[in-house]
Amino acid sequence: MYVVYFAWVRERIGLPKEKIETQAKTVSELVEELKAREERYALAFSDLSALRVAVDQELSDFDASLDGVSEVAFFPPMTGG
Amino acid sequence: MYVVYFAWVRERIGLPKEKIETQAKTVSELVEELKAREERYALAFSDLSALRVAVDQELSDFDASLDGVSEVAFFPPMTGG
Amino acid sequence: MTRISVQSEPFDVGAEVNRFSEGKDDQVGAVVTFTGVVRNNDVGTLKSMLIEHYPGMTEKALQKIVETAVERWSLSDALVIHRHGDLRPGEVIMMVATTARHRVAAFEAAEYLMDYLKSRAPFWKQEITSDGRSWVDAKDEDEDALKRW
Amino acid sequence: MTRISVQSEPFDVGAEVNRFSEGKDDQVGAVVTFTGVVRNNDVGTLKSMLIEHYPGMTEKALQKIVETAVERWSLSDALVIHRHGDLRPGEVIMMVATTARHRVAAFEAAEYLMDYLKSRAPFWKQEITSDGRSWVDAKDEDEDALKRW
Repeated sequence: MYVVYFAWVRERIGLPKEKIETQAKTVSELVEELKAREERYALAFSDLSALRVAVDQELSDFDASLDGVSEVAFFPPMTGG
Repeated sequence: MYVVYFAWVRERIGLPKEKIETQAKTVSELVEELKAREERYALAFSDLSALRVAVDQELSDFDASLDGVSEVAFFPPMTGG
Repeated sequence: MTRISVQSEPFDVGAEVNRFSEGKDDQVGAVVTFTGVVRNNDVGTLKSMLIEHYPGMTEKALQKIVETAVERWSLSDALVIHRHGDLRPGEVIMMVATTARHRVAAFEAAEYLMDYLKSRAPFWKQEITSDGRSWVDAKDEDEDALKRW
Repeated sequence: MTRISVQSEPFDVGAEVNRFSEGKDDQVGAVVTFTGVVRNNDVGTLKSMLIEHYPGMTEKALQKIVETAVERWSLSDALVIHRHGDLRPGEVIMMVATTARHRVAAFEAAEYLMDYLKSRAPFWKQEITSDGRSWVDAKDEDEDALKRW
């Protein structure tokens, strides 16, 4: 599964995209796994209310299942227009 | 004083503009005077709720004074845009 | 700085939009335009739309409407172009454009201009169809639209 | 028939407006456009605005927003162009255009597109000023704007 990061999430984690092998069943579980890895992940995911998540390029939420998912994205609230 | 007519008011009265000598003190008095003149005026002014009036090129109403006024216009509700 | 034009000649909407947007100060963030086009009737019999207006009063009424909008929404600029005369289906009748710091102001001001221009500027439309000529009635909904402001 | 373009290249708003308006059926009465421009900050120190996006998702998100608007307001057509990359103050960031039989539908649909595009399409803005770089925070008022729909 690929995990992608945008804007300041990308900057804090220090890379735009990575391939991850995980047993996590939900986005939340994936987040916990990442936070446990390294300080920069813990920092990026310290306030989930400041983050949005997309699962296979559809806006989703932290409860979402990862069953059959190939790409999860984390980013701050969007500021288009 | 000039009296000008637009759209179907102009068509019913049969002319776009005329010079009128009047002692009328208000638009309403002018309307009564015109209605008394000829059938085509009576017809054009038969339903005042279907008419709008401008006094010296400002939207106004039938109570408006004619003191010092040089142009009165009668027309149906506007349909611009 | 605002511009109002009441004219019989056609105009190029794209060129007007670009001219309107050029040379604004760098505090402008939003430009909204509305273009009105002669729409055919439901049965497709419209030959043309004849637009009559009240020369002199039209420009004054539009000027007042534009000034009110510029003041109320702190617009950087506003533009109104309205044609009169005989127009065929598909031809552009008129346009308005507004520009402001933020989108809400630019949108609201453009809608205000349109609502007032519809019911308070002295234009009258006559439809010429294969069945004859008829004056377009003002719609209650257009008068009601003014209550929003 | 609708068109969505996510691009780094500049575009000519006037030419896009004209192209969008051409060749519509004769039931179209109203065209509304919104253009977003890079606005300087209040102290005038903005050097540029860097717009990042999520290739792939951006187009899908915009397509869904446009389809919803076309359906809801029975639009004849809709257009979204949004740039990414490094833009200077005064440069056009994006535009939307809508066309419908009547003005209210065209205005509402354009505002809907803008409201959703602001908060639901994956774009992020970073301001580069003489003091450094900072990500633009999403505004509560932009999130609140969605409640209208």
